[in-house]
Amino acid sequence: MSKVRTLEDAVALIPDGATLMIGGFMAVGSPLRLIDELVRQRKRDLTIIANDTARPGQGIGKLIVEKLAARVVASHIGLNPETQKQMIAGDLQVELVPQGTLAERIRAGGFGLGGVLTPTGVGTVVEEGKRTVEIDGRTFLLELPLKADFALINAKRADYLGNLEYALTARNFNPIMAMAAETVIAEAQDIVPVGVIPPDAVVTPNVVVDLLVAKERRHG
Amino acid sequence: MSKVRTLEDAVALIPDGATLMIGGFMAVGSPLRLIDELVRQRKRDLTIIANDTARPGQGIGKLIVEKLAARVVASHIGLNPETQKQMIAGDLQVELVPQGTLAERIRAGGFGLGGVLTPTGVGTVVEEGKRTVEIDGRTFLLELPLKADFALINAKRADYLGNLEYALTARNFNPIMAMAAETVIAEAQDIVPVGVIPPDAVVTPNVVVDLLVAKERRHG
Amino acid sequence: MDEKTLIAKRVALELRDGNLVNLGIGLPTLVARYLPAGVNVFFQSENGIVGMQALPEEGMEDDDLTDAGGGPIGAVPGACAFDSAMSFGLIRGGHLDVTVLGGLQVDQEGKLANWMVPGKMVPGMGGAMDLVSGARRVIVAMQHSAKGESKILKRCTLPLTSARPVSLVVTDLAVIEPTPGGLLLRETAPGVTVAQVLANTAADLIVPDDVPVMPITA
Amino acid sequence: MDEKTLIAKRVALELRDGNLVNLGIGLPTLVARYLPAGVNVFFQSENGIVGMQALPEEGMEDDDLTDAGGGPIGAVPGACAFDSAMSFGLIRGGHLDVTVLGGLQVDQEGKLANWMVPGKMVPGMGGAMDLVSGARRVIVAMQHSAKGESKILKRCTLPLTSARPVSLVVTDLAVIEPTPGGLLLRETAPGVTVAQVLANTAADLIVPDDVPVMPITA
Repeated sequence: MSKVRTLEDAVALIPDGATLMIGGFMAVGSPLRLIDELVRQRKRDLTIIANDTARPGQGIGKLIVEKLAARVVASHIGLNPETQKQMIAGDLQVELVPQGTLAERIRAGGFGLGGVLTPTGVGTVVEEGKRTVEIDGRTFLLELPLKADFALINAKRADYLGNLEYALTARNFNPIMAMAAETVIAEAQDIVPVGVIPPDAVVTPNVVVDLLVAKERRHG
Repeated sequence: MSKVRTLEDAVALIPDGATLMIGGFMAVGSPLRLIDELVRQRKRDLTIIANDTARPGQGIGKLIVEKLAARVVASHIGLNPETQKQMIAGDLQVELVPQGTLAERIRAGGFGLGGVLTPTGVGTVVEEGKRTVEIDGRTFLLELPLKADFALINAKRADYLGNLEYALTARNFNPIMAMAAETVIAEAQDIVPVGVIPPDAVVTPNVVVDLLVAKERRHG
Repeated sequence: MDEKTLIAKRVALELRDGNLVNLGIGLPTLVARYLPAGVNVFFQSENGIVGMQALPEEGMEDDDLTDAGGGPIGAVPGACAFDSAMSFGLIRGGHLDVTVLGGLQVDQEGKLANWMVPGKMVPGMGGAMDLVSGARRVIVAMQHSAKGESKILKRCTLPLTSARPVSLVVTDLAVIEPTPGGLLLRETAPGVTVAQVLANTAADLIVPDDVPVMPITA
Repeated sequence: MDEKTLIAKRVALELRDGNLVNLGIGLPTLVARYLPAGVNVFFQSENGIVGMQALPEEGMEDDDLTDAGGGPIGAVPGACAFDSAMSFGLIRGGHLDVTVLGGLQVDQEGKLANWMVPGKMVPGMGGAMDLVSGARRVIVAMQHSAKGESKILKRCTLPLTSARPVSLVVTDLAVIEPTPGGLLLRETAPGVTVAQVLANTAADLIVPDDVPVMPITA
């Protein structure tokens, strides 16, 4: 049962209105081919869960500029004035989440935990509307898990089974997002035969990856 | 500021009555030299946090047989009849924790989280005496973080700075324990120069490792 | 065919191509031997690997590659290793398709007790509670009775492993599916009558008009 | 020496050999240039690396190795990479010895506001809230005043970054330490009098009899 799909077929599975987790940090480690194909197929009303919205012409920033997102959950939008403009105009709903909390909420979604108890945000506007829990005299915010319909993942290498390996700071949110979505679509810079990536180097196990985007044909 | 210590000096830092996290799963991935040295130096009244107590003559099992432990927090003691015997006799206090909960409690301790919200154990004896939290109509147990005075870690390879790499199923609890203790002491099968372990292969960052046990001299 | 083989063969029919599967120690381990043709699954060992397999032959042991009992195993090409938090993330997070576990008792609501006998056996729950709470499908593989007493009861007398009902119970006599309405008798073992199943079951069973025989051949 | 250099040099004196340090963007980044002799620290970039360093020269960029602003960086031998959950585990779990951050306002209790100006600038908090809540020591490196107004106030008018007080505030005029009793004036900048600091500070300051000058040389 091969997981390999063309870029076009993989993205065609994503309906308008879907909730997407998209890996990357300022576009580094973002699945750039998948993002471009989302734009080409004009998927609309997307909810995007990601660390940031990059810059306007870059990575996730393209989805913002093309007005394909209805909602963004992110820790930082400061380098994309378009995100702020749409937010202030009321065209785009933005939920800002502290970066460490965002990471743990995504992880909780993928790891079957009921939520996250974090000291971050206590006594700030982030606390508004949230439950707090007292533990040993300290106050923690109860932050809820995040899940998505699709996770779009960028890896340095994948093997034919979908085992994924990442490179340096391009790892960032990719491994935790790959655990937290109904359907996980991965694009990889290299695709190698099974066995090439040793077991200890695999960061995302093949069993959570549903689809692998085929490389573009360079010959013929 | 070198982190390297002789086995004897490293273990000498551990006082009687200390709380120790000890990596390993049925002694696989356990720091066997450190355990033997704990026995040799007869450290007493230890609290041991570990997945299991192995078998009587093996790994952590030796600490039990030598009656050096006053308290054990573990998920499984079934293969060490000595643990059960001391527990039933009232000589050893044992807290049994579901394995996934144990892993998350240790991780929460090291990651600065207030606790863990898990569905595991709800409606069982594990729930007794614990708070539950309702989230979206589901019930979760609030399990508290675990921390330790010392974590005793086994790694496949360390570099001179203390970056650690693990092998296959010998990884188990080691990486999360290395985050959750005041002082982290690591023994490694191989110790290699800085730069030999590539950044993406490092599982435990050098900055959390306090001491590295020197290899035994083979020559001279 | 002995009873354990029968149970293992029947459980194996529940596995689907591509499944991630965790087999408990003892009887469940046998299931790996009887995968139907064309069904390739990945076996997880909760001590930190996906892609475990039996050791190919003696002399090939790796001290750093063992199952949850500490015994040496092998690994398939494409196996991957990880820490205990990740291993139970796979289990608790719903990524594990099937777990097959032994059982001491199953009750009328499908709840399982399989981790302790107060005063006698207190081994600890290990990964069992997480497996039963988290796996997509929980299959109990066990003898129908022990020492002449049914292990399928109106109510478990032993401490529960989880408040969540299991998905299927496969015994040497029958296949039983816990449903919201009660325990449904799905199949009988070859040569076993419905009456025999009922006689050996202390819980109420819902018995459909037609109860097929397990599709097991030698 | 310009004001930013002065601040960066003074902050650098707070770092200890072996520290794990996270520098915010802007002014704090300059601190890396002024490490005292014999002090070797590891710099974390919260997007997933310990051991970042400036890019050695142009043409050596790696697309997969950047700082939290997306700019290319280098890495020291012994660097290690990890995911975002681990990166903030290091921060929140107390493994990060020092974070140096810019500030918009600091109040009398030592609380920092540095992530938004309602109606004007809503960039998101990024990692700032976790850094201020989790790092062992939080050092604010900022100009003492902006547009003639003191940034050290009785009470922040901007939304707080954390309810936890910071450890130290280093400005172009002074070093100020938040204590349970209030803001303690620890040092003045070279050529700056205590009176000047007081005149430029909207919060109350505790002024000891002896206030030394920052030990900074050109």
